[in-house]
Amino acid sequence: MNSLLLYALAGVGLFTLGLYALIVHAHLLRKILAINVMGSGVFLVLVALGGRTPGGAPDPVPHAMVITGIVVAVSATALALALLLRVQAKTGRTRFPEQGNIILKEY
Amino acid sequence: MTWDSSLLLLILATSLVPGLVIFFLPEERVSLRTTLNMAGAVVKLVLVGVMIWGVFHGQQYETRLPLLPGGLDLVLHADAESVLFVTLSTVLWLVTTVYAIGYLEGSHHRSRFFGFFSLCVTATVGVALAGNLITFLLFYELLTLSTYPLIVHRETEEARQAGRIYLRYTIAGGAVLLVGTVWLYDVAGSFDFTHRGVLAGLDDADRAALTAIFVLLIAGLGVKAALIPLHGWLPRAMVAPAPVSALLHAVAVVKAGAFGIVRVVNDVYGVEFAASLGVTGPLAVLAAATIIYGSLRALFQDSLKRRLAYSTVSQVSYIVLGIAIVGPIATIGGLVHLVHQGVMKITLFFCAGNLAETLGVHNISDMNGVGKRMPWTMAAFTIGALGMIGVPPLAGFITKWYLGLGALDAGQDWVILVLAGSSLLNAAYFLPILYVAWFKAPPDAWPAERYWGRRETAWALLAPPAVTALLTLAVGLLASAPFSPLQWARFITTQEYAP
Amino acid sequence: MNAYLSALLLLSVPGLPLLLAFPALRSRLPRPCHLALLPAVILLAVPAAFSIEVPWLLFGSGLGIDAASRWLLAMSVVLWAVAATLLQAPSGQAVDKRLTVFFLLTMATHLGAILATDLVGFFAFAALLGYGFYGLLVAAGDETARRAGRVYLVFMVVADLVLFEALLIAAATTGDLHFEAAHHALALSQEGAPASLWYVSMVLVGFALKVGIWPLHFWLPLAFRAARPAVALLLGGVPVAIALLGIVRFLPLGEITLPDLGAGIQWLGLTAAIYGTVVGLMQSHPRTLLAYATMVVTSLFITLLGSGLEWPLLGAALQGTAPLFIMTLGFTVAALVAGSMLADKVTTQSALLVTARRVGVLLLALSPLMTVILTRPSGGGERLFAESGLVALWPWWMLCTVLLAFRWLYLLLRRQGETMSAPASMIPPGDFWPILERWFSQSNHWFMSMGLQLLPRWRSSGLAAAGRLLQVRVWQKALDAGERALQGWSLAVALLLLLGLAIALLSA
Amino acid sequence: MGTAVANTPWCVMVILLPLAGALVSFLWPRRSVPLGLVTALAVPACVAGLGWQVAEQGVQRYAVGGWGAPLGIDLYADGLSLLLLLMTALVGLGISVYSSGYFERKTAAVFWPLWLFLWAALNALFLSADIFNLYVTLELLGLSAVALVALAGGADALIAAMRYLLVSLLGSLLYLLGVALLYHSFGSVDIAILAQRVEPSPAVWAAVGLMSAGLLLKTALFPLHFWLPPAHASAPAPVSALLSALVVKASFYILLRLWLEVFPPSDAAVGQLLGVLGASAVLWGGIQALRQARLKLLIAYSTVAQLGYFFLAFPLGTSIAWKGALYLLLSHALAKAAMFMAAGNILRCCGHDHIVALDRVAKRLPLTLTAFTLAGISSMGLPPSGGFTGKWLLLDAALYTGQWWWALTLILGGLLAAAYVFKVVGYAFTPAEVSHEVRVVPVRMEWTALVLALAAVLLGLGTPWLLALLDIGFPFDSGYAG
Repeated sequence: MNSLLLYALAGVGLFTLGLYALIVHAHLLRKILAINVMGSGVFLVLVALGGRTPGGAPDPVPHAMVITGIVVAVSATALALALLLRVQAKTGRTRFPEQGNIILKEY
Repeated sequence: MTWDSSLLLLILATSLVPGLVIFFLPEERVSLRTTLNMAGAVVKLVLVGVMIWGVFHGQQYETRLPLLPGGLDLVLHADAESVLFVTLSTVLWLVTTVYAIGYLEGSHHRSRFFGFFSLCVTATVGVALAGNLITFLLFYELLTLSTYPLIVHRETEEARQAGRIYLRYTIAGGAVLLVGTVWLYDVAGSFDFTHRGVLAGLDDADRAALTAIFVLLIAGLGVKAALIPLHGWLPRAMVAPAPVSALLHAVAVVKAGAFGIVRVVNDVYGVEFAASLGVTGPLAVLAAATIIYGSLRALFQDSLKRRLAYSTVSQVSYIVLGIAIVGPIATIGGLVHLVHQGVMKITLFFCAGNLAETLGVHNISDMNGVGKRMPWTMAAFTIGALGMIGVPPLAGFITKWYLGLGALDAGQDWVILVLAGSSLLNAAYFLPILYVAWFKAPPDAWPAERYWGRRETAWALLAPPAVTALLTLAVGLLASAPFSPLQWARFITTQEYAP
Repeated sequence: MNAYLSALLLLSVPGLPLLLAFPALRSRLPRPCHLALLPAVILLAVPAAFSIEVPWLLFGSGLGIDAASRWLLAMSVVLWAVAATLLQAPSGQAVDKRLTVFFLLTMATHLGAILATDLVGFFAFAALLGYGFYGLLVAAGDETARRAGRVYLVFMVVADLVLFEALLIAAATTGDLHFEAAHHALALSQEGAPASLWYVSMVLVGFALKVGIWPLHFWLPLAFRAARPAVALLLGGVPVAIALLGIVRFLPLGEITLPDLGAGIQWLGLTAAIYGTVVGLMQSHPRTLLAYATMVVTSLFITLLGSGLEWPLLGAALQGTAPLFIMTLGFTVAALVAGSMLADKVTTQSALLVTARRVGVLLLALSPLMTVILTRPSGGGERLFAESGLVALWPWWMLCTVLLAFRWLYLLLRRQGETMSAPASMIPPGDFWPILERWFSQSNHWFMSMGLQLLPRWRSSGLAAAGRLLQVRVWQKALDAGERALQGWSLAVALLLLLGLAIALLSA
Repeated sequence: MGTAVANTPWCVMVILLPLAGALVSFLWPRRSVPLGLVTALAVPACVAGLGWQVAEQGVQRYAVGGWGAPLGIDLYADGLSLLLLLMTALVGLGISVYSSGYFERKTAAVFWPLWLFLWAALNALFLSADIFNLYVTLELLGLSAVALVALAGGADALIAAMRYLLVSLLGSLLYLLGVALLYHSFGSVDIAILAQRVEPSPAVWAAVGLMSAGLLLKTALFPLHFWLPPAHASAPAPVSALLSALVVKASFYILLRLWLEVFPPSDAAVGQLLGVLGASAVLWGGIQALRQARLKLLIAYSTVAQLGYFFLAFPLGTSIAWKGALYLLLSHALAKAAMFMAAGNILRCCGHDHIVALDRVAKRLPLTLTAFTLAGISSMGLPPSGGFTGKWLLLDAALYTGQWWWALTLILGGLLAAAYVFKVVGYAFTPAEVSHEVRVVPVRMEWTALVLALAAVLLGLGTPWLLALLDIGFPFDSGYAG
């Protein structure tokens, strides 16, 4: 049983790693990668926590959820990368502008 | 929708529908706009006449629409008090419309002006006919919104500044009134205006909450009734064109505030219960302070319209004083002043508008010998001014008579001193104007003179002040005639105080 | 005399002059002022005494004529006729349209006041009379007339206010405000309540201001001095007469006894007479002397009134005879003013004016005697009347009035010789009015400067300071910094986790 | 005909129709505008059908594909979801008509598929009965919204879209982690089943914390609102209208569902926390809105402020408070859409949206200014607008439960709203120094803004019927708690 718990903890670990990377790295590509790592972390937790049906076979529902999750993650990443290219084309930089992109009252 | 319940909606519609149509009229359709305005005003007058006849004979007119859960409905109810205010606003709206048509000849944005003008009157009539506090609040806020564009009509920086200050006061007042109303309905459950007040019957309601609610309600209403220190917006709103300041000061906004206070004290709390709560005393003191303060400030204003504005600040508090002195005779005085002040003040503002429009005279210092150039306008102004001072046969005398008598009857002798002081101050700031206008030699040329052939000014500018001056005279002289405002105020008070 | 005819007649007495006051209506009529007096003359012709109720007017007032007011009506018709002729026969320049308007307005209110049968009606007509007479004084007058008018107006406004309070007290004690009913009610309530004492004193002060009795007499000399002849002629018969009538009508004479107040008034009357005589003799201009002469004669009446208050029997008698005295006063002043017109070089030396002068002197000199004769109570109380203050002292009164008469005659003759000298300084010498006026204008000036300069400056500086506080940069910078900080990812996500943790822990 | 209407599966139709419309308009880009409009008209009809069905037969539960609850995905339509579907239909119709005049051909071809797709995701979200399906629809919604924001193509639009995407993904992942924990503890994702099985345990607390944090981030409550103003301000007008009016409300709806039905009844502390955050959102959003120089930013910050109002209902908790919050939500959607459309008109006409230089907009675009003012009146909460009724109900609940400080926040929020609305209206009257060349604005765009604003103002008069609608299957006692 503890091995399942081990995998779940590994999943959560992956999630926190991704979260840390998302905060720290300024480069947009790294942020997108961080999001993917967090996604896979969550999927690992989902699968690990999926219990056994009384007949001994693994419970299929979490697996269905994971597949849907993966599909969503893939499409999200595709959109993110396309956006990244457009941002890089438009602004020539691949980072969020420092002072925040909206200029408040000109003081 | 029987006739009883639809009459009130019709009265509201007679000014709402023309207003909405006028909004979409192109600027150059002057004749259509005038006919719409006049038709709306006349039809409303006829309907109000029918209503007066009905109410006098005990007919019950009521319209009820569901609005909020918990039995809070949109109620329009015609009782004696509301009829008094509706008649005043209808008659004076007809007169002001004629005046506005004449005054705004050839000015910009008239469709927008008359649209909001009609909305403003709809709101005033709504305030008058409101059957419970929530409906009153609804039309009270509509009044704020419809008068803002009228103040900002001239689109100058000064007008915008005045508009902003007006909004700051009235929106804050509206918010305070909202909190008071909600709290009241929480404490006392939903109820309509009833003659000797509803709260008297509630035994379990805690008095501290009711007193706090009273303070909130009076603060919210005090903004529009221009009680000190909430009167700041009134003199600054003088930048608006003359028909607007006439409508604002004599009929719509200021009266809505005063009428609200009358409703709260008489029909929500009941005068006896309010007295037992000990709130009418401070209200009377506040009203008295406003009377004296308004008159004092009026003394030092050189601009004619600002002086009249400060005089309104003090005059409206007569109504509040009349209500705050617990007693039938003082209430008659307060109620009848609702009409008298409207008639007198609108005359003065029309004349001020005439002087500004025809001669370009705005300040009292350059009003020398105006009487010679515009005798009829100045005659109307004199009647209005003498009425304000309280010279016997005119309207002001009747009010001061009943207020004084009511004060004596209720044993509040200090009110007599306040009335005497304010009469002196009224004389001190009105008589110099008459003296300068009639007995000083006119300057060789007026700032911006315009000519209308033989007549002193356009008929549309001259007829309204003449009519309202005659009204001032008639209301005072024929005070005891059957359908006079005084008799109607007595009719209301008998219902209010009947054992 | 059926009801409608009498109602029409009574209403037209004040009504016709009012209607003729509109310029449009009288432009075609030949002599509008005289025409206006027609209904009054017809009323005089009708012998019967009758009155009507006008329920819709003010608070239900009435008009009526009885024996006493008939005398007054006669006097006023004569005076207004003479004044109208003086007005119509201008010395050269065209009649000023506005003067005729005020002339007719004052006439209407004067006649109305005489006929009024209730307190509020009388008060209404008396107040309007004040404003109308102000117009007469000031219309087309020069600077001195305007100044006299201004003083007169101040006195009238204050008087109206005091009388208004008195009326309130009366209305508080009794519903019906007609004269007799009011008198009974006020008398009944007199025992305990201080109200009636307040009422009597306020009525006396109010009408004293209007009559110009000694301590409150300042407008009288100024008015006499500045008014044109036609208006000065009316001075005795119109404002002063109506005020005296008011005192008699308002006070419940004969039904209340106020011994100490009565005595006080009698002393007041005596001092006023002495003061009037002394200052009158010091005058250099005949017209101002007349003012003080009128003051002496009115103080005669005041002492009578004092005794009336002291002994109800005398009061009742006075109620009946007072109109006679007022009539004689009106004629005396009219004659004197007519006589003094001789001093103005502009008017011709017509025989009429000389006789007026002689009659005036005679009436003035004999006025104390005539008063005693006229006001002798017919019923009981002759003995009481004999001992009362006035009768005992009437020889001294005669002395005063005779002195004044001769002084006036001397001034008149002296003046006839040389041309009209420059008018003496506006302030009549010897009077203590200037001190009071200087003090009044000083306080007025300080009050106005306080209002116009000082307060607005304090207010605006206060507002400016508050405005600056709002705009202080630090507020704006703080808000910007806060917003920009929230932009950063690290802070945002940290807050996110913190929030999640908080919700998890709190929901535990 | 009555029976035919009664038993057709409106739930499915409401989702399929916009989806099909999106696909078809994607395949025929040249015909996308008429196709889009037809779909935009059909969807409200379906919603009306569903509404009639719910009103007649009460709560509707439809098992997709015939499978039962534990495994299959159910569609669940009760009063609350119906109200939000109604809101989406009304605002969606307005936005469709507005954007048919706003976009030129090339971008229209891209706009319509994305917009209809978003509409389908919204409808699906409001109808879905299990929390995982909520995750999927939430994700669909996020992606299409990001794409729409990026439609404007400008530098700040793209950056805003990028930030919005990252934030949306972060929120969804947090939410998914919570779902995983809940599924592990109770073996099901269906809301109804979860509602019976849930009992407090450490896993549940963690799930509540994670899911709430994720949803609060996506609803842009006060400290986490940084991504909303740039996204809503730089997007094209109809997009910012649908973002502020609809998309932000979806995550609030999910939080409301979970809070009322799934999460175990926690003590008042969490409610107070959400209330405090809501109140600070109202004040901070209002003050920032007052300080903005550009109109669209002002309206975006006003959204941040108005969102705060909805969270005031959490600490109050009575049914009247929930109804008040939902009423505010509905009238805010209409008013905000009208405001952004008005801003779009002004931008189209004057070429810029600097408030100071609005250059006599009152004369050039009277209808737009009236629309903006009416929408402002509703957001201020002046009678007779829907905002007033919502504010009244919240005030009533606050004073009834004795928590007067929420009442104070409501009043201050109203005053701040009045301040920034009348600041704009004030400048609209006076002429600006430099006057720009004027481009004509299609009448259709002005009229849609006015109609939506009028709907927001007149909503106040229809209170009894809407509140009755809300009572159908309302998750807590429907009695008047006053």
